[in-house]
Amino acid sequence: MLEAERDGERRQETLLELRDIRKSYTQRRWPAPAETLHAVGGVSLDIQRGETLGVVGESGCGKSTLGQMASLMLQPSAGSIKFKGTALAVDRDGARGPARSQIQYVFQDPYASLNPRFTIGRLLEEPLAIQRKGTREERRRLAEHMLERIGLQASYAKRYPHELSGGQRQRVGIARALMLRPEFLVLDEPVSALDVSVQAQILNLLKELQEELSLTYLFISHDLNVVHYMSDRVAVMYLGRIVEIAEVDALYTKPLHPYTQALVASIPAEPGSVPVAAAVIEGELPDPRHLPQGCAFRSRCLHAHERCGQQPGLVEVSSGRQVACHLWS
Amino acid sequence: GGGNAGGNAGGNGPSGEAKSDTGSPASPQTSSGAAVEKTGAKSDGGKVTVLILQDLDYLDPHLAVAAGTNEVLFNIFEGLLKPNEKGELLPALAASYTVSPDGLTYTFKLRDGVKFHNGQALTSADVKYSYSRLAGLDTGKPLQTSFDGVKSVEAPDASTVVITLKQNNSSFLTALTATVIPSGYQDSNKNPVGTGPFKYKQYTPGQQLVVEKFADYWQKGIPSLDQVTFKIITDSQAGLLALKSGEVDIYPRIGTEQLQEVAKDFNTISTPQNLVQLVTFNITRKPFNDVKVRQALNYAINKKEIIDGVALGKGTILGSNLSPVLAKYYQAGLENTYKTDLEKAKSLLKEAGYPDGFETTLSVPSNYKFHVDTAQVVVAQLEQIGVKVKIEPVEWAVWLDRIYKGRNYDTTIIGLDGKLDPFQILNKYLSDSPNNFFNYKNPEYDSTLRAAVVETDDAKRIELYKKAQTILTQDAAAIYIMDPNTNIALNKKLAGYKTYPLYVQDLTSVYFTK
Amino acid sequence: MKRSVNLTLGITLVAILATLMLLSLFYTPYEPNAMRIAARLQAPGPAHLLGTDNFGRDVLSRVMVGAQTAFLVGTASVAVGAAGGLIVGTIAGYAGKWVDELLMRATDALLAFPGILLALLLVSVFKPNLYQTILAIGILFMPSFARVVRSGVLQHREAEYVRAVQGFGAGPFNILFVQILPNIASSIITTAALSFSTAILIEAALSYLGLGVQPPNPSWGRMLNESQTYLAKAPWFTLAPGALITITVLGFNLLSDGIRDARDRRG
Amino acid sequence: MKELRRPSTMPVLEIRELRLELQNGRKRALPVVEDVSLQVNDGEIVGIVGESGCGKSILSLSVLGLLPPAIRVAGGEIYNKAGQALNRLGAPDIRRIRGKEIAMIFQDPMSSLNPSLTVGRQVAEAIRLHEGCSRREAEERTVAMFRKVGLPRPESLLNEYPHRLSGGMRQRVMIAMAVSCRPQLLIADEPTTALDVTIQAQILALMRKLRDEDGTSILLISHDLGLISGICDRVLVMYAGRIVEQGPAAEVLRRPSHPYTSGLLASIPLPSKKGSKLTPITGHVPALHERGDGCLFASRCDYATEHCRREAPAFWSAGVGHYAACHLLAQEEGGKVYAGS
Amino acid sequence: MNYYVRRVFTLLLTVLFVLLLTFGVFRIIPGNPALTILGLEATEAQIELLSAKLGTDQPLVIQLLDWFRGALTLNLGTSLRFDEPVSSLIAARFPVTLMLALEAVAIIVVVAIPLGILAARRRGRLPDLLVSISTQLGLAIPSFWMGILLILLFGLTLRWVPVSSYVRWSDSPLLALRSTILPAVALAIPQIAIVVRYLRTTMLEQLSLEYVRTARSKGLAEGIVLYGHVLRNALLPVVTIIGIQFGELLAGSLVVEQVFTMPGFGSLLITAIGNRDYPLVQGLVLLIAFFVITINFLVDLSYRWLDPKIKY
Ligand SMILES: Nc1ncnc2c1ncn2[C@@H]1O[C@H](COP(=O)(O)OP(=O)(O)OP(=O)(O)O)[C@@H](O)[C@H]1O
Ligand SMILES: Nc1ncnc2c1ncn2[C@@H]1O[C@H](COP(=O)(O)OP(=O)(O)OP(=O)(O)O)[C@@H](O)[C@H]1O
Ligand SMILES: [Mg+2]
Ligand SMILES: [Mg+2]
Repeated sequence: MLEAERDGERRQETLLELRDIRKSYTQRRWPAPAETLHAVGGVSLDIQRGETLGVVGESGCGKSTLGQMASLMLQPSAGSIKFKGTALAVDRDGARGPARSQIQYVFQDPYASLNPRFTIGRLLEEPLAIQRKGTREERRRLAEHMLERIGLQASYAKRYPHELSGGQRQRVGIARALMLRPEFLVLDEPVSALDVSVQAQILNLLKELQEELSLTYLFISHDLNVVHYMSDRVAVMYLGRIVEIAEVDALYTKPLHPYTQALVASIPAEPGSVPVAAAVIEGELPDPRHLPQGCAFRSRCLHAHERCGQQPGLVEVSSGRQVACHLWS
Repeated sequence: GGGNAGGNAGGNGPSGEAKSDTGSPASPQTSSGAAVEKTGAKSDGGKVTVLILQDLDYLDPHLAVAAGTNEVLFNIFEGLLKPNEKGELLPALAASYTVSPDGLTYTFKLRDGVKFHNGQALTSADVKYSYSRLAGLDTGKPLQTSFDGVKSVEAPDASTVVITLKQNNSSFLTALTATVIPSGYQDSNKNPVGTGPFKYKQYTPGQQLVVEKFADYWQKGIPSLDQVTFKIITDSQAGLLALKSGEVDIYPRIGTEQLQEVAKDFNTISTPQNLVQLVTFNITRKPFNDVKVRQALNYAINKKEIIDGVALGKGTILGSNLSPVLAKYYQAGLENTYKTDLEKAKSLLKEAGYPDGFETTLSVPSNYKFHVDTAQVVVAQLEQIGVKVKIEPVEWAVWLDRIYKGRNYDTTIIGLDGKLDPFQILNKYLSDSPNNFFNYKNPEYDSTLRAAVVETDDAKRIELYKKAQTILTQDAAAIYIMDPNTNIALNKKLAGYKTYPLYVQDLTSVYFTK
Repeated sequence: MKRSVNLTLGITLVAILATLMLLSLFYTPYEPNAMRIAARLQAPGPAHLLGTDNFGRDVLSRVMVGAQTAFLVGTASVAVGAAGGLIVGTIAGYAGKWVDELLMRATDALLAFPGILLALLLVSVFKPNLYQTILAIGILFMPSFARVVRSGVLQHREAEYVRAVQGFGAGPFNILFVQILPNIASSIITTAALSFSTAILIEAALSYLGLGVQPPNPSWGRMLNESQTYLAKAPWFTLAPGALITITVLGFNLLSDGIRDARDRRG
Repeated sequence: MKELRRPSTMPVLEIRELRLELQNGRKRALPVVEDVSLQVNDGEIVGIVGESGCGKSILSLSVLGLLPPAIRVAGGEIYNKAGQALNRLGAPDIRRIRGKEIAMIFQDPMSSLNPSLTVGRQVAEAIRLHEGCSRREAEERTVAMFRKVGLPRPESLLNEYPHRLSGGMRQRVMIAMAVSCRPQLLIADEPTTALDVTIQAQILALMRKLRDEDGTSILLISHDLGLISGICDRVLVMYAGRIVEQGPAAEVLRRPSHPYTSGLLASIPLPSKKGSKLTPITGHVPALHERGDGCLFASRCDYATEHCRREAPAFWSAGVGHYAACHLLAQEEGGKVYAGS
Repeated sequence: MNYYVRRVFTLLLTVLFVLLLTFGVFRIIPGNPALTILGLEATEAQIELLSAKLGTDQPLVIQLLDWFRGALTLNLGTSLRFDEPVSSLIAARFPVTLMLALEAVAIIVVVAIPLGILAARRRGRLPDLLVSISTQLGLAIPSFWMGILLILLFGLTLRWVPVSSYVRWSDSPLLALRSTILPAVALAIPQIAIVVRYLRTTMLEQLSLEYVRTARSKGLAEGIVLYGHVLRNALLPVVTIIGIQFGELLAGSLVVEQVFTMPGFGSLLITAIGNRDYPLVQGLVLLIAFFVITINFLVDLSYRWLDPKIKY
């Protein structure tokens, strides 16, 4: 439906289609009743070819879970995923088939995601080896080529992850994700662990790569500035659900959902501008296992109302803009 | 003998020889005992702790089978007869006895004034009860093998007992050392009551048995000691330490090595003990079914070296299954039959068809260091004639079950404890004996031994027994190694200790010197 | 600083022992089982550097060959334990669910039972000889290896670097053997080195109790047991195997510590 | 005895030409912090920004003598308000200052609290130690502190263990603990880095409230320039163990005078830069052993000259109370050398 | 709850497993209890008679069921060898071992904790080195050999303590202590080494954590930081180790009791195994399993009590 209404000069093509996907974790503490945690509850998203869709939200709201499901690494509890119009099946160990190599995931912590016992070269060749692509020699050449592309000398192929700086490791992480020539990358907080100067280098690199390889990004971050800088559209998550989704500028200049408003208000001021206002929302995220009935944001919302006892649906309020809040329905 | 008989053989096995030739049980004071070199003035009373190597199995003397139990109960109980230090049977509870000419009827006159520890006087009813129980006359299942030839036990009057046998059996007398308990007494296992010089005081399983002097003992003036504690210490090293630290006064069956170590500070005794240590063959198995092989192995063994190696020279070389301790029946000279001769051994092997030797397994009860040590020397010696022997240590329980009863083995080493009567020693070789774990079969041997046991003429009987020994040697039924000495270390203050050709500890004659 | 001392010392001790053991395969001053009763219990001297035992056997030759037994018992039982533990651990860790539950309860059960006691029971089941002893000790080690492997597998299975290769479509074989195992190898090796010394201690204790390796094959535990009788008279007889056990255990403990330290430092 | 006092008692903290060295085995000692001078005045919030590893935490730890064993003060002085040289005080004396006069909070509220003691006890402990009051009284004051830092249901919180609290609550507990004895100076080492944006804003607001209501001076350490700009009066920019620029926050951020500060600002993906490329500083911060003579930023600086590589720059004035250590300033302004405060 | 249910389940499984093991094991291996009791001179009749009396002539399953039926009603049967209820034999022997183990635990706690703290505080210095050397040795020397050396030194050379006369605690606590101190020490030494090493590591681990810096920044004295804050956390895992050790101590006493000839359950067990005294072996095994498990359980409880992070 989202696709249908979009007006645009360039032809839109939906690359990835998530329909009402959910992920819940059940803990059995027998004989106490089982507790279910809905890490992601009913998210539908369409990701267009060539765009960058930003995802923001507080820690624990399900960004990574969503990202992993979108990158076929995690089996959703419910819902369907279509890639280029084809429905995909994901099992416990992730998906198989051609989509596997076309969708890649980049981890936040580049150190933890690189096997400490492998050299950078081997790490880069690994995806090809697993997919049985190319000869050993071809793989090696490809890896070296990729190293240079991300701004590291070929000699780095012989080093180990612990010999690299954080920024360099993240470059390797990205390079490895690109080895299988994917079309779609899920970037899960790729710059959160880095200093601003290095962060800027990586952001530049990501932009360049996107252009060059016509990549589509799902860009996850809790840094609103970074998301703003990178994204075409932004989805705001709160406790497992998307509460607002909009074109990036619209979202930052005129946030609609009270939570989005709070987020935007807490962005540190630009240097030289007026200092931050007092905290906009009180309290903290409720325990995800014991969510309030209805709208999850109810407990912290200034506009909370009786109707909020019912879960608001995500509705389109203007072109390309959806909000899940009773204020807007 | 129980498991321990075989086991503690060697440095510590049954019996010994009394050097003194005085000493009926009735005159213990005069016995100097083998132990006593210098006799200080006697001082009555006192408490003594004796080390014993294993726990007791039963306090009930009729149920007790373990030699280690009987050696202790010897102090509490008595039978109609009682052996002296030479193994001669002397009247004890019986004042006198007669045997009918056909050897079937034994008539005993009981001694007057004998009391049980509970104060009750001894009557013929007690003897009848006790011996009937042992013979299983009510149950049909004898409690002791030596009583299975008993037809009846009668008590015609209060001081007379008449025992009738089914068959003439010259070895029956030794059975009469079996203990007498009060008639109808059922509580023997909890609170044993006997007529012996010491009475039961207290028993703590795994730790100790305490007995105290029985004031009303029928022999006046003995025992000298007030109390004796039999302390159970199963580890020889710990035993040694206990001895050195003074926690035990008497350490019987102490290892030879240890004996030497303590010789300076303690009185020591070392005497043959009427035990036969031997390597047996499973004679029905190849190649042991060939007498030449058995003889070859005999020739290969250097018994002197074994005695030197494992018993520090304290042992007597044997040639057959009888210890020279039983001098009366001992066939001297057999020990020279197979003088070590490797060439002869090799040529015999070759004749038997094993020019390059063969491989076999020597099973050894693993918890008996003496046998394990012996096995190591035997293996080394046999290797010289090309016989490769693998030592297989087996638990005692396994040895009994698989080897002794099951007869499932190649060769084994064991110590067979001696009895007072040669028949009871030699009967294992009878082809139909349930205990013939050698699988030895020789009709001539069978008839010789059977003739011996019914022979009433002493001289003839002795000849028959000697012949039986010779047959065993010539058949090389086993490799008879030695009768290892038994060693005792005693506190220097103690005197009067007597050794027996039996597995007993007699504390009756022991006393403190001033 | 101190850490590398552990490793260096451990490696040195183990290397010395290994050399002694290897040397004994080709050369010993005397034939280790050759008896010379006449020369029994001789004090250390030029002829017998470590003296002789109660059969006049050369103690040095016997402890040298004893090193073979020690290394055999150690290596083989660790191999048995590690192999079993590896199988059980990977299955439990990878399969999860009830398979894991079942296997882990079983290993818990084994672990809940004190080591020597279990070894004692196991040795009584089998016969008391070298191979059965090895088997018994090996079984004893299985649970601890299984645990190490399982927790390693569990821990690393969820690790990002494993999730990452899963993202490239890696199958279970690749994940287990190419990715995870090399990463838990050092904890397996640590456990192995520690188990090695435990094996030697258990073998010694079993031999002390009269179970264990059969004579006349020299084993340090057995020699210690045999030397008991001659403690006062021939202390060298007890000191040689005792010291060797101590040194070996020390060496492998240090090695184990050293490896662990090295790993910690890197992590 | 050496005279430790200093006549003037103006700033609550003054650091003079501090040099901290890392003693690594038998190797040559490496400077971690070099030639750092700063002061924090009464009621002032001073920020220190700089990239990871530039020595911010080590510098802050040195104030209360909490340096890790490998690092020691190799030169310079640290004075408190009373003019005592903190770096020379004996253990008992410095302990009287810790928590009482100068308090600290740390980056990670998860691991900075003892997991096995109730938060109530951990706060009350400090109060009892420094104020010598009874257990009850300390408890009451703890409850009051909890209320003050905005913790919900403070009474029942006393008996909670840290792991039962959320990150934001824990950081509030840390703050309550730190300010419970009304310290003159609160040193906060990245107090919000581990927290969510909305919580971050709450914590910063709380810190400002403390300053406004109690007059507590705050030394706030962060790597986030944006965050610093919002709350600090003055800001110091650190690079590789040295202060390279300092001045009023607004001034430094609007008109950065050191190429490093400009570079940092250029790296931030501010909304205004959307669509254009960021212009980050190239290369990376030199590690301790890579630091040579001259300006440490020279290797990453677009304007670096031979002079920069040879000689470490002194501070040059770049405005009122605004200084930067860069040779460029000398060329531009020909101003006079400024050597510390 | 779930946790405890699982725990208890594990325990039961463990006990069952161990019992089946011993039961099976002892009936597979050769060795007839009646024969073992009766020895070389036994007649077939005697053996049969005794087997019938002992019940060892019954089919295996029947024996097993009988035993379990008894065990459920806390009736562990009668020792084949001693003809006494297993429970009373155990009652006579077990206190000896238990006291020995408790004494060893006491020694471990008293010696190891200060040493562990010392080593951690003086990390890399002389005390640390000395502690490290002695713990390494403590781990490497076989405990029975250690026992023998101790006897040689204290029992024979110095004559400070008796070497093999066990005195019961009920008779004279003081003498009992004297007579059990050496075995307890021999038993404790390797375990002390383990605890010291472990405690040192956990102390160092804890000392490097940030809360320590927080505590110091409050102005707390070093002693309070160490004992009030760090030790508590560092001891947590050590408690588990000590719990596990208790089982090892019970097992270790098997050998040490042999060296010091103490009438504990260790020697009883070895005799019982040798005698194929199934009911006794099983009773003892059950007892050990029960103890080990209970101790582990208690340790777990205390762990949960000490560590606020674990609830339920
Ligand atoms: N394997 C799992 N088992 C149980 N709960 C899980 C699991 N993985 C995630 N969760 C829970 O799901 C929720 C969402 O987690 P997720 O990692 O997706 O959040 P996030 O938005 O990425 O947070 P962050 O910003 O901290 O990375 C959290 O409450 C988390 O605790
Ligand atoms: N305990 C220590 N031992 C050795 N070196 C240390 C230690 N602590 C810090 N350092 C070194 O001191 C330098 C400064 O570290 P510091 O922690 O002060 O940096 P920082 O500016 O706080 O960085 P971050 O933003 O990552 O917290 C770093 O190079 C670091 O490697
Ligand atoms: Mg995440
Ligand atoms: Mg820091």
